[in-house]
Amino acid sequence: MKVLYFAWLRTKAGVGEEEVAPPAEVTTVGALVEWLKGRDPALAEAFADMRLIRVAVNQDYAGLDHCVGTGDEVAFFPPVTGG
Amino acid sequence: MKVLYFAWLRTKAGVGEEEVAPPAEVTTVGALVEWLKGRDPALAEAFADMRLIRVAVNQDYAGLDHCVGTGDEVAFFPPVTGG
Amino acid sequence: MIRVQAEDFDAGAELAAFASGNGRVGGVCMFLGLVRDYMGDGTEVSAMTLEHYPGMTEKQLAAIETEARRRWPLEDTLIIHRHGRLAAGDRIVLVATASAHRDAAFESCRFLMDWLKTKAPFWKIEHTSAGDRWVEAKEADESQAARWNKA
Amino acid sequence: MIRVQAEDFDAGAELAAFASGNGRVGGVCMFLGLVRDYMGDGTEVSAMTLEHYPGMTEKQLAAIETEARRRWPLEDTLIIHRHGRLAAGDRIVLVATASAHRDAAFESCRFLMDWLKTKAPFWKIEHTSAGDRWVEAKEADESQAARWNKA
Repeated sequence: MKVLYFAWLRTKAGVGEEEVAPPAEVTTVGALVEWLKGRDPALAEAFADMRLIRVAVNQDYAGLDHCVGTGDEVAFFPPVTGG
Repeated sequence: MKVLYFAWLRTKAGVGEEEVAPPAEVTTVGALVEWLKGRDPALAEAFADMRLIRVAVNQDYAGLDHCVGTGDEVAFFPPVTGG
Repeated sequence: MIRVQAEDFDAGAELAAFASGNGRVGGVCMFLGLVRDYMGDGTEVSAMTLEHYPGMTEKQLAAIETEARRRWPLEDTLIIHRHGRLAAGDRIVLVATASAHRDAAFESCRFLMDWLKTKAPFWKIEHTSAGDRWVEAKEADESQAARWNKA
Repeated sequence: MIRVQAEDFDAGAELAAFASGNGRVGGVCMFLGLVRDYMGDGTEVSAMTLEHYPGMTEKQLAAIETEARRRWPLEDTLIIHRHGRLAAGDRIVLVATASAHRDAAFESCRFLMDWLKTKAPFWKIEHTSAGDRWVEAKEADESQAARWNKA
Protein backbone atom coordinates (compact mmCIF):
# COMPACT_ATOMS: atom_id res chain seq x y z
CA MET A 1 0.00 0.00 0.00
CA LYS A 2 1.32 3.45 -0.93
CA VAL A 3 0.75 6.31 1.53
CA LEU A 4 1.22 9.95 0.48
CA TYR A 5 1.43 13.13 2.57
CA PHE A 6 1.08 16.69 1.30
CA ALA A 7 1.69 20.25 2.53
CA TRP A 8 2.30 20.56 6.29
CA LEU A 9 1.43 16.89 6.76
CA ARG A 10 4.37 16.01 4.52
CA THR A 11 6.63 18.19 6.68
CA LYS A 12 5.32 16.47 9.84
CA ALA A 13 5.67 12.99 8.36
CA GLY A 14 9.18 13.78 7.17
CA VAL A 15 8.44 12.01 3.87
CA GLY A 16 6.11 12.67 0.96
CA GLU A 17 5.50 9.04 0.18
CA GLU A 18 6.07 5.65 1.76
CA GLU A 19 5.29 2.02 1.06
CA VAL A 20 3.61 0.41 4.06
CA ALA A 21 2.46 -3.11 4.81
CA PRO A 22 -0.11 -2.90 7.61
CA PRO A 23 -1.47 -6.11 9.15
CA ALA A 24 -4.45 -7.80 7.53
CA GLU A 25 -6.95 -6.37 10.03
CA VAL A 26 -6.29 -2.83 8.68
CA THR A 27 -9.09 -2.72 6.10
CA THR A 28 -10.33 0.89 6.39
CA VAL A 29 -8.84 4.38 6.25
CA GLY A 30 -9.66 4.82 9.93
CA ALA A 31 -7.78 1.65 10.91
CA LEU A 32 -4.84 2.69 8.74
CA VAL A 33 -4.72 6.07 10.52
CA GLU A 34 -4.62 4.35 13.93
CA TRP A 35 -1.89 1.99 12.73
CA LEU A 36 0.20 4.88 11.31
CA LYS A 37 -0.21 6.82 14.58
CA GLY A 38 1.19 3.84 16.49
CA ARG A 39 4.27 3.74 14.27
CA ASP A 40 5.19 7.43 14.40
CA PRO A 41 4.68 9.98 17.22
CA ALA A 42 4.85 12.89 14.75
CA LEU A 43 2.01 11.36 12.71
CA ALA A 44 0.11 10.65 15.93
CA GLU A 45 0.25 14.39 16.58
CA ALA A 46 -0.67 15.33 12.99
CA PHE A 47 -3.62 12.92 13.01
CA ALA A 48 -4.86 14.01 16.45
CA ASP A 49 -7.86 15.82 14.93
CA MET A 50 -8.92 14.04 11.75
CA ARG A 51 -11.47 16.80 11.01
CA LEU A 52 -8.47 18.87 9.84
CA ILE A 53 -7.32 16.15 7.45
CA ARG A 54 -8.62 15.19 4.03
CA VAL A 55 -8.18 11.68 2.64
CA ALA A 56 -8.05 10.36 -0.91
CA VAL A 57 -8.05 6.69 -1.85
CA ASN A 58 -6.79 6.05 -5.36
CA GLN A 59 -7.04 9.80 -6.05
CA ASP A 60 -10.69 10.19 -5.05
CA TYR A 61 -11.88 11.81 -1.83
CA ALA A 62 -12.77 9.19 0.78
CA GLY A 63 -14.06 9.00 4.36
CA LEU A 64 -12.54 7.19 7.33
CA ASP A 65 -14.77 4.16 6.73
CA HIS A 66 -13.55 3.71 3.14
CA CYS A 67 -11.96 0.31 2.42
CA VAL A 68 -8.22 0.12 1.79
CA GLY A 69 -6.02 -2.84 0.87
CA THR A 70 -2.83 -3.97 -0.84
CA GLY A 71 -2.10 -1.98 -4.00
CA ASP A 72 -4.16 1.05 -2.96
CA GLU A 73 -2.81 4.60 -2.95
CA VAL A 74 -3.91 6.49 0.16
CA ALA A 75 -3.20 10.21 0.51
CA PHE A 76 -3.51 12.47 3.56
CA PHE A 77 -3.51 16.25 3.30
CA PRO A 78 -4.91 19.47 4.78
CA PRO A 79 -7.89 21.24 3.14
CA VAL A 80 -6.82 22.47 -0.28
CA THR A 81 -5.84 26.08 -0.99
CA GLY A 82 -5.32 26.35 -4.74
CA GLY A 83 -6.97 28.62 -7.27
CA MET B 1 -35.92 71.45 -28.24
CA LYS B 2 -34.18 68.53 -29.92
CA VAL B 3 -36.10 65.26 -30.28
CA LEU B 4 -34.30 62.00 -31.13
CA TYR B 5 -35.67 58.62 -32.23
CA PHE B 6 -33.81 55.30 -32.25
CA ALA B 7 -34.23 51.79 -33.64
CA TRP B 8 -37.72 51.00 -34.97
CA LEU B 9 -39.02 54.31 -33.61
CA ARG B 10 -36.59 56.07 -35.91
CA THR B 11 -37.94 54.07 -38.84
CA LYS B 12 -41.52 54.96 -37.86
CA ALA B 13 -40.72 58.63 -37.35
CA GLY B 14 -38.89 58.74 -40.69
CA VAL B 15 -36.14 60.86 -39.09
CA GLY B 16 -33.53 60.25 -36.42
CA GLU B 17 -33.55 63.76 -35.10
CA GLU B 18 -35.65 66.90 -35.35
CA GLU B 19 -35.80 70.37 -33.86
CA VAL B 20 -39.26 71.11 -32.52
CA ALA B 21 -40.83 74.18 -30.95
CA PRO B 22 -43.90 73.02 -29.02
CA PRO B 23 -46.21 75.62 -27.44
CA ALA B 24 -45.38 76.92 -23.98
CA GLU B 25 -47.90 74.65 -22.23
CA VAL B 26 -45.83 71.58 -23.22
CA THR B 27 -43.71 71.33 -20.05
CA THR B 28 -43.50 67.56 -19.50
CA VAL B 29 -42.44 64.48 -21.49
CA GLY B 30 -46.07 63.32 -21.42
CA ALA B 31 -47.34 66.58 -22.90
CA LEU B 32 -44.60 66.48 -25.53
CA VAL B 33 -45.65 62.96 -26.52
CA GLU B 34 -49.28 64.11 -26.96
CA TRP B 35 -48.18 67.11 -28.98
CA LEU B 36 -45.93 64.96 -31.24
CA LYS B 37 -48.78 62.46 -31.75
CA GLY B 38 -51.01 65.31 -32.95
CA ARG B 39 -48.43 66.36 -35.54
CA ASP B 40 -47.73 62.95 -37.09
CA PRO B 41 -50.05 59.93 -37.50
CA ALA B 42 -47.06 57.54 -37.69
CA LEU B 43 -45.79 58.79 -34.33
CA ALA B 44 -49.34 58.58 -32.93
CA GLU B 45 -49.22 54.88 -33.81
CA ALA B 46 -45.70 54.40 -32.44
CA PHE B 47 -46.61 56.14 -29.18
CA ALA B 48 -49.94 54.27 -28.76
CA ASP B 49 -48.54 52.18 -25.88
CA MET B 50 -45.94 54.21 -24.00
CA ARG B 51 -45.06 51.17 -21.85
CA LEU B 52 -43.08 49.96 -24.89
CA ILE B 53 -41.13 53.20 -25.13
CA ARG B 54 -38.17 54.43 -23.10
CA VAL B 55 -37.44 58.13 -22.70
CA ALA B 56 -34.24 60.02 -21.97
CA VAL B 57 -34.02 63.73 -21.20
CA ASN B 58 -30.54 65.16 -21.68
CA GLN B 59 -29.19 61.60 -21.93
CA ASP B 60 -30.62 60.34 -18.64
CA TYR B 61 -33.60 58.02 -18.33
CA ALA B 62 -36.78 59.95 -17.48
CA GLY B 63 -40.47 59.30 -16.83
CA LEU B 64 -43.49 60.86 -18.55
CA ASP B 65 -43.83 63.47 -15.79
CA HIS B 66 -40.25 64.71 -16.27
CA CYS B 67 -39.97 68.43 -17.12
CA VAL B 68 -38.87 69.46 -20.60
CA GLY B 69 -38.21 72.89 -22.09
CA THR B 70 -36.28 74.88 -24.67
CA GLY B 71 -32.72 73.60 -25.15
CA ASP B 72 -33.48 70.11 -23.83
CA GLU B 73 -32.60 66.93 -25.73
CA VAL B 74 -35.41 64.39 -25.54
CA ALA B 75 -34.93 60.88 -26.90
CA PHE B 76 -37.50 58.14 -27.53
CA PHE B 77 -36.51 54.51 -28.10
CA PRO B 78 -37.53 50.89 -27.54
CA PRO B 79 -36.04 48.88 -24.64
CA VAL B 80 -32.33 48.46 -25.27
CA THR B 81 -30.80 45.26 -26.68
CA GLY B 82 -27.04 45.73 -26.57
CA GLY B 83 -24.36 43.63 -24.91
CA MET C 1 -12.22 52.74 -18.70
CA ILE C 2 -15.05 53.06 -21.24
CA ARG C 3 -14.63 52.65 -24.98
CA VAL C 4 -17.47 52.84 -27.49
CA GLN C 5 -16.20 52.16 -30.97
CA ALA C 6 -17.02 50.80 -34.42
CA GLU C 7 -13.60 49.14 -34.78
CA ASP C 8 -12.87 45.63 -33.61
CA PHE C 9 -10.75 45.12 -30.49
CA ASP C 10 -8.14 42.49 -29.63
CA ALA C 11 -9.62 40.65 -26.65
CA GLY C 12 -6.37 38.82 -25.92
CA ALA C 13 -4.32 42.01 -25.93
CA GLU C 14 -6.92 43.75 -23.74
CA LEU C 15 -6.76 40.94 -21.17
CA ALA C 16 -2.96 40.90 -21.27
CA ALA C 17 -2.83 44.66 -20.61
CA PHE C 18 -5.70 44.83 -18.11
CA ALA C 19 -4.71 45.66 -14.52
CA SER C 20 -1.20 44.54 -15.41
CA GLY C 21 1.49 45.30 -12.87
CA ASN C 22 -0.97 45.92 -10.02
CA GLY C 23 0.15 43.63 -7.18
CA ARG C 24 -3.10 44.11 -5.26
CA VAL C 25 -5.07 42.24 -7.93
CA GLY C 26 -5.82 38.63 -7.03
CA GLY C 27 -8.52 38.00 -9.62
CA VAL C 28 -9.64 39.27 -12.99
CA CYS C 29 -13.05 38.39 -14.41
CA MET C 30 -13.72 39.05 -18.05
CA PHE C 31 -16.79 38.61 -20.21
CA LEU C 32 -16.63 38.64 -23.97
CA GLY C 33 -19.86 38.83 -26.00
CA LEU C 34 -19.90 37.59 -29.59
CA VAL C 35 -22.37 37.63 -32.48
CA ARG C 36 -23.97 34.18 -32.62
CA ASP C 37 -24.74 32.74 -36.04
CA TYR C 38 -28.34 31.83 -35.16
CA MET C 39 -31.29 33.34 -33.34
CA GLY C 40 -33.41 31.83 -30.61
CA ASP C 41 -35.79 30.30 -33.16
CA GLY C 42 -32.92 28.74 -35.14
CA THR C 43 -32.94 31.22 -38.04
CA GLU C 44 -29.47 31.80 -39.42
CA VAL C 45 -27.98 35.23 -38.77
CA SER C 46 -25.39 36.46 -41.23
CA ALA C 47 -24.80 39.85 -39.60
CA MET C 48 -26.30 42.46 -37.33
CA THR C 49 -26.12 46.20 -36.95
CA LEU C 50 -25.82 47.83 -33.56
CA GLU C 51 -27.30 51.30 -33.42
CA HIS C 52 -26.54 53.43 -30.37
CA TYR C 53 -27.15 56.87 -28.91
CA PRO C 54 -23.79 58.68 -29.02
CA GLY C 55 -23.27 60.68 -25.87
CA MET C 56 -25.89 58.89 -23.80
CA THR C 57 -24.06 55.58 -24.29
CA GLU C 58 -20.85 56.93 -22.80
CA LYS C 59 -22.76 58.70 -20.02
CA GLN C 60 -24.68 55.57 -19.02
CA LEU C 61 -21.65 53.29 -19.19
CA ALA C 62 -19.64 55.70 -17.05
CA ALA C 63 -22.49 55.77 -14.50
CA ILE C 64 -22.65 51.96 -14.43
CA GLU C 65 -18.89 51.76 -13.97
CA THR C 66 -18.99 54.27 -11.11
CA GLU C 67 -21.78 52.30 -9.45
CA ALA C 68 -19.77 49.05 -9.71
CA ARG C 69 -16.76 50.72 -8.11
CA ARG C 70 -19.00 52.01 -5.34
CA ARG C 71 -20.35 48.51 -4.62
CA TRP C 72 -17.14 46.46 -4.85
CA PRO C 73 -13.47 47.11 -4.01
CA LEU C 74 -12.22 47.15 -7.60
CA GLU C 75 -8.69 47.84 -8.72
CA ASP C 76 -9.66 48.32 -12.36
CA THR C 77 -12.61 48.10 -14.75
CA LEU C 78 -12.93 48.06 -18.51
CA ILE C 79 -15.95 48.23 -20.79
CA ILE C 80 -15.58 48.12 -24.57
CA HIS C 81 -18.77 48.11 -26.68
CA ARG C 82 -18.87 48.16 -30.45
CA HIS C 83 -21.52 49.65 -32.73
CA GLY C 84 -22.17 49.45 -36.46
CA ARG C 85 -22.37 46.37 -38.67
CA LEU C 86 -21.01 43.13 -37.19
CA ALA C 87 -20.75 39.70 -38.82
CA ALA C 88 -21.45 36.35 -37.14
CA GLY C 89 -18.53 35.50 -34.86
CA ASP C 90 -17.52 39.14 -34.38
CA ARG C 91 -16.78 40.54 -30.92
CA ILE C 92 -19.50 42.88 -29.58
CA VAL C 93 -18.63 43.69 -26.00
CA LEU C 94 -15.92 43.13 -23.45
CA VAL C 95 -16.26 43.77 -19.73
CA ALA C 96 -13.41 43.18 -17.29
CA THR C 97 -13.03 43.76 -13.57
CA ALA C 98 -10.04 43.32 -11.28
CA SER C 99 -10.08 42.99 -7.52
CA ALA C 100 -8.11 41.54 -4.63
CA HIS C 101 -10.84 38.90 -4.30
CA ARG C 102 -12.47 36.62 -6.85
CA ASP C 103 -15.99 37.23 -5.48
CA ALA C 104 -15.78 40.95 -6.14
CA ALA C 105 -14.35 40.35 -9.62
CA PHE C 106 -17.06 37.85 -10.59
CA GLU C 107 -19.98 39.77 -9.09
CA SER C 108 -19.03 43.16 -10.47
CA CYS C 109 -18.42 41.77 -13.96
CA ARG C 110 -21.85 40.15 -13.92
CA PHE C 111 -23.40 43.35 -12.56
CA LEU C 112 -21.85 45.42 -15.35
CA MET C 113 -23.10 43.03 -18.04
CA ASP C 114 -26.61 42.84 -16.55
CA TRP C 115 -26.90 46.62 -16.37
CA LEU C 116 -25.34 47.15 -19.74
CA LYS C 117 -27.94 44.79 -21.24
CA THR C 118 -30.81 46.82 -19.78
CA LYS C 119 -29.50 50.39 -19.53
CA ALA C 120 -26.92 51.09 -22.22
CA PRO C 121 -28.69 52.58 -25.27
CA PHE C 122 -27.83 50.03 -27.95
CA TRP C 123 -30.28 48.38 -30.34
CA LYS C 124 -29.61 45.36 -32.51
CA ILE C 125 -31.09 44.73 -35.92
CA GLU C 126 -30.40 41.23 -37.24
CA HIS C 127 -29.81 40.64 -40.93
CA THR C 128 -31.21 37.19 -41.69
CA SER C 129 -32.21 35.18 -44.73
CA ALA C 130 -35.81 36.10 -43.80
CA GLY C 131 -35.05 39.83 -43.82
CA ASP C 132 -34.03 42.44 -41.25
CA ARG C 133 -35.48 42.30 -37.77
CA TRP C 134 -35.08 44.50 -34.70
CA VAL C 135 -34.16 42.33 -31.74
CA GLU C 136 -36.71 42.55 -28.93
CA ALA C 137 -35.63 43.11 -25.34
CA LYS C 138 -35.81 39.99 -23.20
CA GLU C 139 -37.85 39.85 -20.02
CA ALA C 140 -35.04 37.73 -18.55
CA ASP C 141 -32.56 40.58 -19.00
CA GLU C 142 -34.79 42.94 -17.04
CA SER C 143 -35.17 40.48 -14.17
CA GLN C 144 -31.42 39.74 -14.13
CA ALA C 145 -30.71 43.44 -13.76
CA ALA C 146 -33.49 43.90 -11.17
CA ARG C 147 -31.75 41.40 -8.87
CA TRP C 148 -29.07 44.01 -8.20
CA ASN C 149 -31.59 46.52 -6.87
CA LYS C 150 -31.95 44.43 -3.74
CA ALA C 151 -28.25 44.72 -2.95
CA MET D 1 -9.42 21.13 -21.66
CA ILE D 2 -7.31 20.69 -18.52
CA ARG D 3 -3.69 21.77 -18.19
CA VAL D 4 -1.63 21.45 -15.00
CA GLN D 5 1.80 22.92 -15.49
CA ALA D 6 4.76 24.65 -13.86
CA GLU D 7 5.27 26.97 -16.86
CA ASP D 8 3.57 30.32 -17.19
CA PHE D 9 0.76 30.72 -19.72
CA ASP D 10 -0.19 33.61 -21.99
CA ALA D 11 -3.66 34.63 -20.79
CA GLY D 12 -4.24 36.91 -23.78
CA ALA D 13 -3.32 34.21 -26.29
CA GLU D 14 -5.49 31.68 -24.44
CA LEU D 15 -8.50 34.03 -24.60
CA ALA D 16 -7.85 34.80 -28.27
CA ALA D 17 -7.74 31.08 -29.14
CA PHE D 18 -10.56 29.95 -26.82
CA ALA D 19 -13.73 28.75 -28.57
CA SER D 20 -12.56 30.67 -31.60
CA GLY D 21 -14.49 30.05 -34.81
CA ASN D 22 -17.48 28.49 -33.04
CA GLY D 23 -20.52 30.45 -34.25
CA ARG D 24 -22.77 29.04 -31.53
CA VAL D 25 -20.83 30.91 -28.84
CA GLY D 26 -22.52 34.11 -27.67
CA GLY D 27 -20.53 34.61 -24.49
CA VAL D 28 -17.17 33.72 -23.00
CA CYS D 29 -16.48 34.15 -19.30
CA MET D 30 -12.91 33.97 -18.11
CA PHE D 31 -11.35 34.17 -14.67
CA LEU D 32 -7.68 34.78 -14.15
CA GLY D 33 -6.15 34.30 -10.69
CA LEU D 34 -2.92 36.07 -9.80
CA VAL D 35 -0.46 36.04 -6.88
CA ARG D 36 -1.21 39.10 -4.75
CA ASP D 37 1.72 40.89 -3.15
CA TYR D 38 0.16 40.92 0.33
CA MET D 39 -1.75 38.58 2.61
CA GLY D 40 -5.01 39.17 4.43
CA ASP D 41 -3.16 40.63 7.45
CA GLY D 42 -1.15 43.02 5.27
CA THR D 43 2.15 41.11 5.40
CA GLU D 44 4.12 41.45 2.19
CA VAL D 45 4.36 38.31 0.06
CA SER D 46 7.37 38.02 -2.20
CA ALA D 47 6.52 34.59 -3.61
CA MET D 48 4.60 31.40 -2.99
CA THR D 49 4.99 27.76 -3.86
CA LEU D 50 2.05 25.67 -5.01
CA GLU D 51 2.37 22.01 -4.15
CA HIS D 52 -0.05 19.61 -5.78
CA TYR D 53 -0.89 15.93 -6.03
CA PRO D 54 0.05 14.84 -9.55
CA GLY D 55 -2.54 12.48 -10.94
CA MET D 56 -5.28 13.38 -8.49
CA THR D 57 -5.18 17.00 -9.63
CA GLU D 58 -5.89 16.07 -13.24
CA LYS D 59 -8.53 13.55 -12.17
CA GLN D 60 -10.39 16.05 -9.97
CA LEU D 61 -10.21 18.86 -12.52
CA ALA D 62 -11.53 16.54 -15.24
CA ALA D 63 -14.41 15.52 -12.94
CA ILE D 64 -15.22 19.18 -12.19
CA GLU D 65 -15.16 20.01 -15.90
CA THR D 66 -17.48 17.09 -16.71
CA GLU D 67 -19.89 18.21 -13.98
CA ALA D 68 -19.96 21.78 -15.36
CA ARG D 69 -20.74 20.48 -18.84
CA ARG D 70 -23.53 18.34 -17.38
CA ARG D 71 -25.10 21.36 -15.64
CA TRP D 72 -24.79 24.00 -18.37
CA PRO D 73 -24.93 23.93 -22.18
CA LEU D 74 -21.25 24.73 -22.76
CA GLU D 75 -19.51 24.93 -26.10
CA ASP D 76 -16.04 24.87 -24.58
CA THR D 77 -14.21 24.90 -21.25
CA LEU D 78 -10.60 25.49 -20.26
CA ILE D 79 -8.80 25.11 -16.93
CA ILE D 80 -5.11 25.91 -16.58
CA HIS D 81 -3.53 25.65 -13.13
CA ARG D 82 0.12 26.18 -12.35
CA HIS D 83 2.24 24.61 -9.62
CA GLY D 84 5.71 25.29 -8.29
CA ARG D 85 7.23 28.60 -7.20
CA LEU D 86 5.38 31.76 -8.26
CA ALA D 87 6.31 35.39 -7.66
CA ALA D 88 3.95 38.22 -6.74
CA GLY D 89 2.01 39.24 -9.85
CA ASP D 90 2.38 35.82 -11.50
CA ARG D 91 -0.58 34.04 -13.05
CA ILE D 92 -1.84 31.03 -11.03
CA VAL D 93 -5.03 29.84 -12.66
CA LEU D 94 -7.20 30.49 -15.66
CA VAL D 95 -10.75 29.19 -16.10
CA ALA D 96 -12.80 29.92 -19.21
CA THR D 97 -16.24 28.82 -20.35
CA ALA D 98 -18.11 29.45 -23.59
CA SER D 99 -21.83 29.16 -24.17
CA ALA D 100 -24.61 30.47 -26.36
CA HIS D 101 -25.84 32.46 -23.35
CA ARG D 102 -24.07 34.73 -20.91
CA ASP D 103 -25.80 33.24 -17.86
CA ALA D 104 -24.40 29.79 -18.55
CA ALA D 105 -20.93 31.22 -19.23
CA PHE D 106 -20.88 33.27 -15.99
CA GLU D 107 -22.39 30.62 -13.75
CA SER D 108 -20.25 27.74 -14.98
CA CYS D 109 -17.05 29.78 -14.72
CA ARG D 110 -17.91 30.68 -11.14
CA PHE D 111 -18.83 27.06 -10.39
CA LEU D 112 -15.50 25.80 -11.73
CA MET D 113 -13.53 28.32 -9.65
CA ASP D 114 -15.53 27.58 -6.48
CA TRP D 115 -15.01 23.83 -6.83
CA LEU D 116 -11.41 24.17 -7.84
CA LYS D 117 -10.79 26.19 -4.66
CA THR D 118 -12.23 23.44 -2.47
CA LYS D 119 -11.60 20.19 -4.37
CA ALA D 120 -8.48 20.45 -6.50
CA PRO D 121 -5.49 19.17 -4.48
CA PHE D 122 -3.25 22.24 -4.41
CA TRP D 123 -1.61 23.76 -1.35
CA LYS D 124 0.01 27.17 -1.12
CA ILE D 125 2.98 28.05 1.03
CA GLU D 126 3.68 31.79 1.16
CA HIS D 127 7.24 33.08 1.36
CA THR D 128 7.09 36.29 3.40
CA SER D 129 9.52 38.51 5.25
CA ALA D 130 8.25 36.77 8.42
CA GLY D 131 9.11 33.31 7.08
CA ASP D 132 7.27 30.59 5.20
CA ARG D 133 3.67 29.85 6.01
CA TRP D 134 1.16 27.30 4.71
CA VAL D 135 -2.00 29.09 3.66
CA GLU D 136 -5.05 27.92 5.58
CA ALA D 137 -8.27 27.00 3.80
CA LYS D 138 -10.98 29.60 4.09
CA GLU D 139 -14.39 28.82 5.53
CA ALA D 140 -15.80 31.19 2.89
CA ASP D 141 -14.46 29.00 0.08
CA GLU D 142 -16.23 25.95 1.52
CA SER D 143 -19.54 27.78 1.77
CA GLN D 144 -19.18 29.23 -1.75
CA ALA D 145 -18.72 25.73 -3.12
CA ALA D 146 -21.53 24.32 -0.96
CA ARG D 147 -24.00 26.68 -2.63
CA TRP D 148 -23.76 24.60 -5.80
CA ASN D 149 -24.92 21.45 -4.02
CA LYS D 150 -28.43 22.89 -3.87
CA ALA D 151 -28.60 23.23 -7.65
